[in-house]
Amino acid sequence: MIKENILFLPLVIHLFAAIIMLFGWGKVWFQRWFSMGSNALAVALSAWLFLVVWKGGILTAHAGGWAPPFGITLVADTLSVSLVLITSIIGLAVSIFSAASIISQRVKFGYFPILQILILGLNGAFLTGDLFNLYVWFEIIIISSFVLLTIGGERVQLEAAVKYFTLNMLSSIIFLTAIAIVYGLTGTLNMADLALKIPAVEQTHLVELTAILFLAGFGTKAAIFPFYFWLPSSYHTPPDAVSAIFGGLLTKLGVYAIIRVFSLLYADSALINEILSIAAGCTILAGASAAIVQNNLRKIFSYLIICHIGFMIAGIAMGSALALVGVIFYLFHDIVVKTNLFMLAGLTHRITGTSSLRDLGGIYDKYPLIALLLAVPLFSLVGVPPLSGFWPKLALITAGFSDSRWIMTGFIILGSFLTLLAIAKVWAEVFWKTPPEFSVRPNFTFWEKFENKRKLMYLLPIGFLSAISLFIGFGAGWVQVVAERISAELSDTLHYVNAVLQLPNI
Amino acid sequence: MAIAILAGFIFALLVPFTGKIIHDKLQFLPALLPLSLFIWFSTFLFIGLPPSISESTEWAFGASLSFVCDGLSLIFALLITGVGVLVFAYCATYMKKHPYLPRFYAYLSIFMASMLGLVLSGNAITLFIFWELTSISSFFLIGFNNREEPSRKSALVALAVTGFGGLALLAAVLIMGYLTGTYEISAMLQNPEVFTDSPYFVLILVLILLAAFTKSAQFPFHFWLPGAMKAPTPVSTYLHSATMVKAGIYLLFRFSPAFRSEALWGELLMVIGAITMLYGAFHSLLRSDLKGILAYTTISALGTLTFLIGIGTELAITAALIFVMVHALYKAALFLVAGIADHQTHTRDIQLLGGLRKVMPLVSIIAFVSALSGAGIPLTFGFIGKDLIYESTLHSNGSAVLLTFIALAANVLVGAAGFFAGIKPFAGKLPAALSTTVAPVAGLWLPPMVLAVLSLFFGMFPGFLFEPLIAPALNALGDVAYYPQLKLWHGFNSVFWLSMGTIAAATAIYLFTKPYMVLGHLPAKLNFMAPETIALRMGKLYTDTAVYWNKGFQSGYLRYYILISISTVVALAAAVHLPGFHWHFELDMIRNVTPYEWILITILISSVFITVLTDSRLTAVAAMGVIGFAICLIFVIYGAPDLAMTQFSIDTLTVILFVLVLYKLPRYLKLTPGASKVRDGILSILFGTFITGIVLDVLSAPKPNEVSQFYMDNAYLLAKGKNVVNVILVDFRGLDTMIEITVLAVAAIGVFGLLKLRTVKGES
Amino acid sequence: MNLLLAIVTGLLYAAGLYLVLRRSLVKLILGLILLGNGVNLLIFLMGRLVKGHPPIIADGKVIVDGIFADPVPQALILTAIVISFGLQSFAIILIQRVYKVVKTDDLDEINTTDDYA
Amino acid sequence: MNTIILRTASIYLLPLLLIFSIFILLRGHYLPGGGFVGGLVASVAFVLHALAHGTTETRKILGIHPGFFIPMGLSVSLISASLPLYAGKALMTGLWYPDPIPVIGSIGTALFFDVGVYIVVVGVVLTIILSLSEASQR
Amino acid sequence: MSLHEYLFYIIMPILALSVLLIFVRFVIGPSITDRVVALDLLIITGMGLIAVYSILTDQPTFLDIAMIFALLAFLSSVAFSFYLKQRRKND
Amino acid sequence: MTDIVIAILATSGAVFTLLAAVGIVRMPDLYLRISVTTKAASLGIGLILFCTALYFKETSVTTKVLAIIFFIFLTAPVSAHLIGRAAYIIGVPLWVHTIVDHLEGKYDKNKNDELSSEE
Amino acid sequence: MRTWFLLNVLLTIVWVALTGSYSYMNFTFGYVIGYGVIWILGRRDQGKKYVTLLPKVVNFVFFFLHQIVKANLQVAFDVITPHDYMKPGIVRVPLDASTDFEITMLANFISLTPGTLSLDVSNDKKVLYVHCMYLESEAAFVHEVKNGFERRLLEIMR
Ligand code: NA
Ligand code: NA
Repeated sequence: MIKENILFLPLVIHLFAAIIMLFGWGKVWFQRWFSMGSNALAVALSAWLFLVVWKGGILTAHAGGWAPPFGITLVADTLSVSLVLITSIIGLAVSIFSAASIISQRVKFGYFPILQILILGLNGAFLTGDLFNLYVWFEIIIISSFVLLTIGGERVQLEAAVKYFTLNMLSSIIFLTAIAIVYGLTGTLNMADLALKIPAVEQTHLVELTAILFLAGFGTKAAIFPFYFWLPSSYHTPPDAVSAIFGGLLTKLGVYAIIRVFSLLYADSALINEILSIAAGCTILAGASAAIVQNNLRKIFSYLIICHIGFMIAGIAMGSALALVGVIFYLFHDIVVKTNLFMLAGLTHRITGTSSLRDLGGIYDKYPLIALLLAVPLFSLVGVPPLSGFWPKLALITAGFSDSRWIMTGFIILGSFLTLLAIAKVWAEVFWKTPPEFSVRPNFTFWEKFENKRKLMYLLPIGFLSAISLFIGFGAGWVQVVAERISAELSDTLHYVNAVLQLPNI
Repeated sequence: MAIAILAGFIFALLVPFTGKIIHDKLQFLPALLPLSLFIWFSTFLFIGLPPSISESTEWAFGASLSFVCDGLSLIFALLITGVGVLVFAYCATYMKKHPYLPRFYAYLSIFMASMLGLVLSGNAITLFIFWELTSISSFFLIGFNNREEPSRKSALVALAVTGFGGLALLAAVLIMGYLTGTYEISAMLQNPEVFTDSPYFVLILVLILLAAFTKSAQFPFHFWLPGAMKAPTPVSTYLHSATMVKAGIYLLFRFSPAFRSEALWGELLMVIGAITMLYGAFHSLLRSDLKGILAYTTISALGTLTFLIGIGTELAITAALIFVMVHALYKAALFLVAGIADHQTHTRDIQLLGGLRKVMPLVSIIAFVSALSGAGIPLTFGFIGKDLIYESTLHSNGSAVLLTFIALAANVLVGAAGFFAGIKPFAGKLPAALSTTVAPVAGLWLPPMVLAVLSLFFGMFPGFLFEPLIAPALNALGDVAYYPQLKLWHGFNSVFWLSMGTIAAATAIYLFTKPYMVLGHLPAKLNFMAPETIALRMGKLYTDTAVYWNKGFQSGYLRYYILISISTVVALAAAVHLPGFHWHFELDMIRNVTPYEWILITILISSVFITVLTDSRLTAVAAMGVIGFAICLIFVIYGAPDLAMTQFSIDTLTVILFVLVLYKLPRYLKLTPGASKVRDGILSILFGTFITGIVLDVLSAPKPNEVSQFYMDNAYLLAKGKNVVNVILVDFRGLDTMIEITVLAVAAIGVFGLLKLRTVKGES
Repeated sequence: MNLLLAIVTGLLYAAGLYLVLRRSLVKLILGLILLGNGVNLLIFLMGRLVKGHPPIIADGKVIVDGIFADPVPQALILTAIVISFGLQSFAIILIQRVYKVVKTDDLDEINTTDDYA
Repeated sequence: MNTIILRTASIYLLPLLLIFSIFILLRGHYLPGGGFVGGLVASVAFVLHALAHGTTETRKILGIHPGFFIPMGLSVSLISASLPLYAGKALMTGLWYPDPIPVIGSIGTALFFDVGVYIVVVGVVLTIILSLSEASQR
Repeated sequence: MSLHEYLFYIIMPILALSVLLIFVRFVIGPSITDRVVALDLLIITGMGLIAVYSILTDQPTFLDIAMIFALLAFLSSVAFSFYLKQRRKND
Repeated sequence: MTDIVIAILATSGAVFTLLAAVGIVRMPDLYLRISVTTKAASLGIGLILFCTALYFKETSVTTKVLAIIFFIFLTAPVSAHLIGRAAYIIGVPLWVHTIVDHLEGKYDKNKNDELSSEE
Repeated sequence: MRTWFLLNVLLTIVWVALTGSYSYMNFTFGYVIGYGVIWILGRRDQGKKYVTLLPKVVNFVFFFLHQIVKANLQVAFDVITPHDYMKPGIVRVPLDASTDFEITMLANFISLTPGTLSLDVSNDKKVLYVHCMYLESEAAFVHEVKNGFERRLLEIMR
């Protein structure tokens, strides 16, 4: 097998897994174990791919064997493979968590195959070098997330799905409109090719227009202001494992798309940076403020997602190398931590039978070790130094000062402060407080009733991701090296273009 | 040195797993940790500070694990570990029965390690990291009695204030790092002109002061400290009196060499310090809760320290350094004594306490000594401190009289408060309620005893301190010119009379007034303008606004979400598009349109209107069918047979789905009021017009055909197909199709689940 | 014809948006479908109109001579149509379920998930 | 539906449409058509049958659950897409039998890919519509 | 006048006019069944248009679309009538 | 020669179609509209399709045309029947001048899909 | 009968394969030849019915075309003239056709003829309800249907 074909593996593995699980329709145990197994394999393959790219530089593969820009090219630069690796890790964690927490009825209706397909979509979106193909990956992510969101068909899920679906469809339509216009102007869809052709387009106002449309399209996925409304109205409704993978990865995909498309197609557009700055400020403020006043654990986390997306957008708007390092670092940290937080919410829900801050409590007294475990993601999120959230913020704030982006930096600091308050409140309410009493729920299996194996499967992924968070925090130097390389790659558009179009390096 | 810091963290990780042992057999084991550290740091006193105690490991983003132990650090390190030993030992008895003792030790040792890290850090970012860790461990310790609402609230308030300050410190550090290009503190401060001359100087200054003031409970950020007294008494002793609150003071010390030259620095510190010390002192007299009194006197003392650093002369700095130690010794002792009183009598109200000297004479002596030290009675360490304070105020350039007066006033009040806290519970008669009180075990009174003894010892032999401690610290701060004489007796100079006056006035207040009874109601009365109230009210205002804003934006009404999103897109896009858009109508544009095309377009447009305007859902669906049909014919006319087929099949299937679903749904209702119809209509028309404009604009531009030409040329030769569209679908862009069918598969599974899956209610 | 189709495209977008802004779930879906049609037409137009020359290689030939309709937008639309079909069919079933569970198709009453819990 | 006219007609329509669908599928590489439209026509045939005779009858004719077609089709497509990987080529690279045959054109992986598409479409449409009409009969 | 011109100038307009007339019925209704019938007829007439257009452009391949049209027109009629009765049942 | 045949066939086809179109607009009730349109249009379109077969003179085209015509003639009456029947069931009114209605009251009120048996 | 038809088709295929020409004319020619062979071989026994079928089918086709054209013209006249000559009504036609296939064929042919529309068949398949556009008398119409379409159809099919 030729080396480039490694690139296909993170995709093919998940699709094959999904298909095989579809053949095993309804076989709950098979699906659980097979899913975990294939996710574990995917982690190994992604790690392999990461190492190959880390050593050998940008790797491209051409589906169908057609030279770019004629076929669909998959491009693995460091950013892509890092995200694929993280996605695989998250996938494994969520798979294990799902095996423990998703009831067999849902498993019988295709939960795991769709989870695999969602991960497939994410990997595909991270790897593709083709604009329209990106759209297609986006769609598969939408549909699978949509199905995961509604699976079980409870009232809140359905209501949430209506909003989720509509706003995401609108964003898809805007995205597609933008792709069409870009095609109408350049006649090509390959992003590397576009990087060469877009600057040559004479109607710059149309080019800027497409930038705005892309921004709106990706901005909705990323949940930036004022396109984020779907997120807080839906993320708290599906099963916790689903919230976990949504919260960790879906919005980050939007951020990835913004980084990718804007660094290649619209590098250094002052207008876009201006818009992004304003959006970032508003996003941070909106997310953080709402997080402070919410009373549902998962809603708080949902709004915090928005707030922290604002951090990343702020970094993108700054655009300096250091800011990008911060953004990338934040991206890595945030994916791990947010996933973990929603699993945490799942665990607390399992223990107490509720997600409302008013009724939650007592975990610190009753399950101190669990509380200790859960403290890791919570305080990583806050960015308590030297945990993982601290470093990227450090980079972002430094970058903000170096570029004299005072207001935006102020917003980042403010956002951090409000995050701190929100999480401290969560800690006090969920962990410290003595709950009124653990709610009584028929048909609900409380944590105490679980056998140890199932408890372990709940705790294992949380511990796993906490360990990764700790690694990101204490091994920040290593992550910094990766992020710096990514930042350098992103700034060097020509290098990317040459690698994809296989032009001789100048 | 890194190991010294790490030891605390490692201990914290291990201690929760020790189980019962820590409660009985090995109860004094934890104290060995600070003890060994204290001994280690003490060796520096004798072998001197080797110049090369600086270790550096790069971490990330300019943070490095570099630790420097200079004189200033050493004073604090000794305080931290020294008081640490006593507090740990005290806890072994005081908290013996507490079920959470292991985690208590864990927090405490994390705190100690962080605090050590803070004072030893040679790198500004590392300093910040430890700074934050002290705040966090303080949060956990204040909220240690986690089941009590006030504890949790106080913990939150403390974290909010110190966290806020922490971020200010971060910002300050980062700006300074950016300006100087390094985060190594020594290098950073080497050329202070770099930032004192920069336009950001005031900003940096303000940020640093914010950090220091919040941490060290300066007015108006002081209010978290009395709340922090919800923590167990050893914690109050250690964190909120002796060490953590001095982190801000440490910071001021650390940065003062760089900023001292700027007048603003000194002025701000003096003003805030003065206000804080008076405010704290006055308030301390109004409290009857032992810990409350001690908290406010601590605030006052912290104000004094700030005030002294603000004066900034070598003498003042020396005074501040000494006073750090003085305060640590007597205040820690008083706190521990208060703890004993609480522990033995279960009350801390001085109005209820009295006559305890009969039950615990030893403790009463300790308290007495400490209170005297606090008031600055000669022969106690406090006298040395007071002495130096008056000397610095008197020798300050500028308004020496005013400063001295302020210091005097504060000292009088604090001294009296010290008496109320240290003497009142032991004096007088033993109230009946306390008749069953028994003497504390040695584990409780030994630690304060050590402190009291030290207060006396240093009071009598202050000279011991200078060579090994004060001189290196002054050295570290760049002050070498003037060594004040540390001695007990200076003669009957003005300083002496001031000290005497202080003592006399304080004694008078203690003997002849009961301000906590007379004026005890004042704090409650003035609560509305207390900084805490204002801060909380601002917080409330903010959360109310947030709720309002959140309800406005996240209203739950989907159409507003859409309205906001799309309006934004249209507005932004129009803003960039319109300036470059020029278009004019030519008849040629429609001259070649054939009649059947006209008819098609007519049908298409009318059907769109029918879909929008009809009252019948089924008509709308049928009209959608017509739209699909017309579009399909357009595709046929313009050479897209595959599209026509697919579009039409899909349209029909969609119609069928609709039809199968529709009869379960209610009929259309007239729901929307006219005004919003107009609004939506206008937005929609704008949106549509805008799209039309874009399309025409793009169509007027040339389009490169390289890619399509490649497909046309190679579809057969390379991909063996003649229907180029199909070849693109299954070959050139086959990946798209692979995903597309996966999308379909997922949709089908989803539909199947929606229709068939019913979860048990309640389970999720 | 460019002009007319551009207007039609705009009209489809406008009508789609207008319907999406109504309160009825059914109208919501209809609006999304209209928007989808609008996008398809827009993509089609972006390939530039060519009348009567489908991109099919005639019998006995190996390449297409002369002018031809751009096949790329056609392929893109095909993919997009199919994908939106998947999504739409799911959405259609969804509204049925929503109605069954929530007992209304008024979108204004479907907002419990944004309540303060 | 309870009308023998439709029922009888649909019995004859079913094989006719299936043949037509396969025709559309196979010639897609040369002329308009292909797996997707072919699959749609095939599913329309079954849908008609289901509307006329009820879903139970149609399921009997299908023999297996229509959902089962989905993984079948997906695996046909995916296998023909990934076969080139074993041949050391990129995913989805066309592998062709050298000589073209009439009507269909060349035989190659792309054709099998399209067959997979066909099967998936049949599975998807039938799953959706049959489940829906079953649900609505309840 | 060549055959192409005849078809283009005479037949196409007649068919297009028919389409328009049928559409008029679609618009005026009044019952939903009228619209369904009109839609059905519209599609059938569309097949005629396509057939003529395939002669005009010399593209027999368009006839496949006509086939699909016929098939789907039938399907939608069946579905609509199914719906109409179901609705009645559930009223 | 073929051209003339094609022209004639096309003309008659177009005329029949137009007739159907006029008919659907003019006829007073739904049943009459169905009666008029379905067959006229089927015939007209059949004729036009036949033109294409004649024009292209290719086996494949001819087969296809025959298949389509066969299909139309198979399905048109069925759908006419279905819609007419559905219309009757849901109560679409007959023209006021309708002289006789033997179906009246034959549909079971409860199971309106069922036409009651004769016995 | 099916056997005989299949035999005929088989013979046609053999003929086409032998001649190697795949044109429509050749198929038709092959069918005619095969038909002739069957006529020769089987005219005395069961084959007889099959052999006599073709003329009947041809007969029916012409009858049907005649009906269609006649009715179309009638309808056309009505449509283009302003006055309405219609006398519509729904008539109950008792059926001799008994199998589903027969009934369906009959109903469809009736529907295909302009001016008449099969509305429904009773549940016991004994009655066909036909909507008729020009209803002079019910009996005449029923007779016309039964003797026209039904008889001819059943002749072929039975
Ligand atoms: Na954070
Ligand atoms: Na195709």
